[in-house]
Amino acid sequence: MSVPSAWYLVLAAVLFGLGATGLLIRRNVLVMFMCIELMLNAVNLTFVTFSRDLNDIGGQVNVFFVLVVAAAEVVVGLAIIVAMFRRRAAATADDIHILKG
Amino acid sequence: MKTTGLPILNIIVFLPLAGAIICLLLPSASWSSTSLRRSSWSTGRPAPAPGPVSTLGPAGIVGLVVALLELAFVIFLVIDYPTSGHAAGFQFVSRHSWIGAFGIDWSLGVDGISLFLVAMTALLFPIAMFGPTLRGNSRAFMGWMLLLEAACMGTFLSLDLFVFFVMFEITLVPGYFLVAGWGGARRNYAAMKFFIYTFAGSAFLFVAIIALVVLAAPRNGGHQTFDLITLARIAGSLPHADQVLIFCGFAVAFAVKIPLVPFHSWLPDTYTEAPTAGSMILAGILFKLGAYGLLRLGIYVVPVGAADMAPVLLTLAAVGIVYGSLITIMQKDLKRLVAYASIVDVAFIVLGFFAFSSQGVTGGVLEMVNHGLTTGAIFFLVGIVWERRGTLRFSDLGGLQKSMPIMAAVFLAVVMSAIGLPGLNGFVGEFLVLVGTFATHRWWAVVATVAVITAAVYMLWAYQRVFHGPVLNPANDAVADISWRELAVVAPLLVGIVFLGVYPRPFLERVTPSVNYLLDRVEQAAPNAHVPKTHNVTYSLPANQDVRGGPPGAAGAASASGSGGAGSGGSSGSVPSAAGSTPGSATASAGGSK
Amino acid sequence: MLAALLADSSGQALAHASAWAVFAVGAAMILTGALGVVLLRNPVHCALMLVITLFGIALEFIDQSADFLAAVQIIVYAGAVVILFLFVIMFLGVDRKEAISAEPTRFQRPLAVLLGVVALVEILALSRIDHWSAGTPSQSGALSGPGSNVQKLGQAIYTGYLLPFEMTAALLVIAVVAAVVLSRRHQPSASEMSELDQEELLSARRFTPPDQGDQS
Amino acid sequence: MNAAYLIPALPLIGAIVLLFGGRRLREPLSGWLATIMAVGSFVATVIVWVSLLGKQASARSIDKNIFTWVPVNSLHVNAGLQLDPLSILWCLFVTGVGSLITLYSIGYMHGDPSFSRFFFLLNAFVFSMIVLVLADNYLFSFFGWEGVGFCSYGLIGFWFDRDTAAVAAKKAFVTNRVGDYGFMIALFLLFQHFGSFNYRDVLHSHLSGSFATGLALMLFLGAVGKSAQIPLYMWLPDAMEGPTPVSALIHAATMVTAGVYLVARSAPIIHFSSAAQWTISIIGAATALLAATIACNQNDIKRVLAYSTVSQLGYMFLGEGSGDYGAGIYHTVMHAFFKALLFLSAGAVIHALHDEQNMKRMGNLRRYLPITFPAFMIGFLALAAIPPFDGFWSKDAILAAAWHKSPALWAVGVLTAFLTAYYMTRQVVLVFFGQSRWFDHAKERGAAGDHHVYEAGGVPHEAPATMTVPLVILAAASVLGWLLDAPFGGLDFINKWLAPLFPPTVAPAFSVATGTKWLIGLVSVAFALAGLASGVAAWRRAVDRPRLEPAVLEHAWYIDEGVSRTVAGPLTRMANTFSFVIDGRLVDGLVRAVSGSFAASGRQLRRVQTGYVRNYALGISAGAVIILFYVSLRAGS
Repeated sequence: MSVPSAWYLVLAAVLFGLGATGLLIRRNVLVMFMCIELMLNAVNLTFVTFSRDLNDIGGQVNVFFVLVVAAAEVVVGLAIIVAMFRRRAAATADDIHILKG
Repeated sequence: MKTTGLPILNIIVFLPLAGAIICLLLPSASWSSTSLRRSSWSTGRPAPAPGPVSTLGPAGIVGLVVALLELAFVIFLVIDYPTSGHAAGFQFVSRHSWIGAFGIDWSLGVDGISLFLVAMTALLFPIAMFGPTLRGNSRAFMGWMLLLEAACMGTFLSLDLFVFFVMFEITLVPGYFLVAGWGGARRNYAAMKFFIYTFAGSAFLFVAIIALVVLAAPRNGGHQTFDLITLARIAGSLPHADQVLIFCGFAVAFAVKIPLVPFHSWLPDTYTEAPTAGSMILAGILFKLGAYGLLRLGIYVVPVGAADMAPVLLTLAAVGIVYGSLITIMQKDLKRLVAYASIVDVAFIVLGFFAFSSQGVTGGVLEMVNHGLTTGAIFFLVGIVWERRGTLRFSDLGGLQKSMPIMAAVFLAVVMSAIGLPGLNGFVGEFLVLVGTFATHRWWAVVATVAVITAAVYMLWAYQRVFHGPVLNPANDAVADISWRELAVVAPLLVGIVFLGVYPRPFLERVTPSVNYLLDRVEQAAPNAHVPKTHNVTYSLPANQDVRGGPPGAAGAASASGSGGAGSGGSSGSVPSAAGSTPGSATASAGGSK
Repeated sequence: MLAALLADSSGQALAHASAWAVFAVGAAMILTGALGVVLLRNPVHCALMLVITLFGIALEFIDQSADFLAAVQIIVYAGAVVILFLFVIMFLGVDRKEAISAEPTRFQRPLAVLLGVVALVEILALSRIDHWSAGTPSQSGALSGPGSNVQKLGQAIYTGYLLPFEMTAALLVIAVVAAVVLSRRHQPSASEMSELDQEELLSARRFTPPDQGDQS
Repeated sequence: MNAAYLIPALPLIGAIVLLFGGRRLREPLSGWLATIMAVGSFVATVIVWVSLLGKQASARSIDKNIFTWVPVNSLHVNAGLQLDPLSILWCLFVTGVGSLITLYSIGYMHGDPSFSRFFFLLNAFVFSMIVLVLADNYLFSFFGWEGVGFCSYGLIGFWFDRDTAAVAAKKAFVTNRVGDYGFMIALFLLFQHFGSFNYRDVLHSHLSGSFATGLALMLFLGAVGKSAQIPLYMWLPDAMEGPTPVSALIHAATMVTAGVYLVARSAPIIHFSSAAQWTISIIGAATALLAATIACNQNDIKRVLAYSTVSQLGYMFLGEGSGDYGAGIYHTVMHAFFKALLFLSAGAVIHALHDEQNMKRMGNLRRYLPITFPAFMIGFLALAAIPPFDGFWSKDAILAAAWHKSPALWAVGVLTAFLTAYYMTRQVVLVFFGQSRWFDHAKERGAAGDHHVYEAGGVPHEAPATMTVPLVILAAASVLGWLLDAPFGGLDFINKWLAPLFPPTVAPAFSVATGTKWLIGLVSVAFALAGLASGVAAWRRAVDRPRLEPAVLEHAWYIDEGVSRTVAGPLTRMANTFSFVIDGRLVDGLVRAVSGSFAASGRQLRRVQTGYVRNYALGISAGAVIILFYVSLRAGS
């Protein structure tokens, strides 16, 4: 009837991999956040896919919650970034490493 | 099994704890605590020596009252302890379920072995708390000391492995803070070494206890139990290899605590750096926790393992005696020398225990008490020298007898006790250990007896370098002699030293039944352990030895009439060797009846 | 909804083809956008590419009859989150290009790529295995059946998932408060200051004339 | 017979009173207290002795059990007394000589700041010695044995501010402890074999030869330490650092004879082992000869006497080893008289010359010391074994026994007798005859600021009465004491008295033909006279005769130095290695290596914590990858 769920899952996996790779290679904190959003969306996609596959509304409910959490996370994260940028002009994640052992 | 209406053992454990809590709640003398924190914690520099604090501040009064009350209770316990032949088992047992799900009980009990360790603890603590001049925060000091006392009492009295372990570990905390808070120049290093080393040893103890409990559970109807007596009953049915491994776990943990060569290297640092009171308690009592654990957990619970490993421990002890003696001789600092000398003394304790003869084990128990008294006194006296002179290096001392004659006399008495002069306590313990060891393990005893010579060498050499000789250093010329207060503080220890040396019978009468009971267990569990038959063998003793303790005149008359002709018979054939039924059997049969 | 519409009117084949078409378009948007986010240097461009991805995701949601989620996706993500990103970028003025080639740790980038690839391979390998959907049937309600998607979703959220839902509300409030606190430019009170700062402050006060000190 | 308790109790009470109240009693009250206690003990001993005399010879034993000392199962040791002929004999001369010397000390120690301490130690010593001899078992004897060792330590180091005294005290104690090692091993053997330490149990058993040899040799090792025999004799000459009464009492008359007592007491053990008997007699003879050669060349008046004591103790052991315990004990008693006399006289000389001990700085003192001089001469003649003084008779008995054992031992004994006469003559000539050499040295010392010297006209003065009275009594004893066991006229009191203790089974009677006895006596007298004559000839005129004073003898054959070089040196080095290399570096080093390895691994692992968020993210994703890998493996299978 429609596209087999495996395709969606592969697509989500690729998206997740891209997001993860981006998180690891980018140094701009904002872009790192965006990569996290990519990964969250990949997960959302699998949720919806499984929801359809298993004929269960629960997957979609979870997506809803993920959306909320992602929004909250973005809000707090961006606030942190703003506070951080106030203190020092440097923008990259690598400039902050005082937790070095 | 004797019980009284008064839960006396619980009182003995909880009274110091309550005292510690009260000390904690007292308002702090803020100036002293801040100065202490500033100087010793934040910076590594030595404290600028806050002046001596009057020990009779509010905390001091609480400490004194609690410690003396505790002593009173313990004296009551010792007096109340039954001396008859039935006294081999645990007395005054108090048992309450604590953590029922794991079979953990709060159970306390005392037998002849722990009785005098408790007594010594109760005696030594007030002396250590109020003898040496205290510098620094008295509130914290009293609190830690009382906590330490409670933990030591708990360790000696516990009949539950969990309680034992908890108490055993709790002692480390006050020990650490006493060394780190009131110690010498390298106190932080010493305290850390002490804590980590012994704590690492305790890991083995923990594993051994858990292993024992878990392995014993299926044989106890599936119920886990930490009860000492139950475990001791079950442990015999465990596989042989398991028992040996469990014993090894115990042995390693306690060998570190005791400490047995080669696990001793934390000791000299700790004892040298500890404050006087800390050294007294550490050496006098904390050593004994290990030795007591070896006896109570090692030999009592897993006798098979103990019998299997006895040659190893005997060898370590004999090596420790010789090795420790050699090292002690060359020390250049009085306190360090005394610390090393302790290694030799505790090696004697271990030697006696693992000889598995009643003389050896009894001697070992006596040696534990002896060492507490002697070392407590010696560290106290060393502390006095330190306070007066500010140095303990032999090269700085010498000729002190000129300005402090009474001190020299007291010191000599204690030194002679450490050397093992008959008439003082050291000899009785040492002799019993050696004679007991000789009976079962001859060559170990022959090696260990070398300490008779070496102890004289290092102790007298030290004494000579401190008190004898011309006064070469003008600072030694006008040193204040021991004060009346200090003399009064050390007097109880001296009385104990002399009393146990001259008349150890009250002590031995209470210890021997418990030791016999213990050795019976070893004998039954490990028939190959070469336990000499203590009960059946009664040696030829003349009839007059049955007369004990009575008025001298009566005894004399009895002996004169009973055996007048035996000694000077002249005809060598008259050997009263057949008269064997009477004498030692009164005490010996005590253990047999169990 | 579109897919359902197509399926109703034109039969299986058309519905099939249209579903594939939607999927392909969505996938293309997603991948393009994701690659753009990862590879573009300018954060503003990255944010815009993120929008493309989010639209693609919304398409895939529609393709799987998650209509409400698709709407929320566009409203919340594209409408709020990305705008917030852009707002921050503009607000802070950090829209300069990032020197992607500069790396403090040598192994970071190759390892990251490698890990990404390996992870991808592993996920794909996993997806080739059929055991992954062998869970117990759900309790939260069937997806198919009568009623609209929104209705069913609402029913699930306000009945079975009520407590999590309320907790998300609390979470959002907390996040708002946190954002306010974090981004507020505050004067530290004395108790928050380090010892050094306090001493500086005290010495500064000591040397200011009394009238000025009162004002401060 | 409760006087038995008084024998040890009185000196004990005296010691306790002096220990706690001595500083308040002060001089001379504490001295008199100690003397009274010692005399009281002597009187009590005499009372017991008399009561024993009234009994049958076989029933002469009183047992007193004071209390149970150490009861542990089969080990049951009483603090008990056994008053039998042997112990009472020892007790008599210990308390008797002890009383005299305590009395003498009141004068000798006059003005010493630690007056009371001295008398405390003297009384404690007498108590310990009494316990040693009166105890009814080996362990309680060991109590006294160590007690006398302790008192000896305290008294040798009495003048503790002299380095030499402090070192000598320590040396004495430690050397004694080496002997005690043997004693303790013997105690262990006794317990293991008999289960008892009581003399009456132990001494009436039949023993196998090898066990008896081991036991006897271990006991003898104890005796060797206490009685300063080869190889443990070095402490006794050094012990002369103590005050002279101490040298007289402890290091000549009583304590050093404890070894003789122990061997005599253990005779029923020793007789099972001929090896032990031979060892005892050979060591005795060798010590006698060695010490006599060294004594020939000492310049310190007390060291000569000390080596002489060692030598005479060797005689005693020679006698005991040869099986004639009576002779050994006889000599012990005689020696107690005349050696105490000699030491006290020497003390009077030293006192007169204000602590001058070098014989080369004396001379011509016979004119100044009218009582000391004859007393010393009597002691000299007794020691040199000139008949009819004490030493001759007892030494003659020993030599007869040695002849019976082996002519070689006898020859050594006779040679020693010659040397004894020689070195004692040298001493007498140097001290009392010739020219007054002390005067020059006194002037030197006066010039050096020692104004104390010879204030009274620069002339040595005789000692006060408290010192001379004991001299007179001991001199009388040295002249007449031999009658206690004279070998004729039924005067052999000591032999008869001790007969029950040494029955023929223990000490087989032997008879030396009367003619041989005469011959032995004449030969020894001849040798003694020859020694005397050669001494006079050599030292009448000259003070320094380098050819007769080789350095090797002055340094006591370099044995002390040799021992320090070959034994003490390496031992010290080994101990040093142990304490600072093995213990400090190896044992503690291992501990520190373990802790160091933790610290080092921590330092290395710390570098993982870069502080870069993205590195952590890398770590997280690596973990995720690993988990995924695991899951896919599990799922695939």
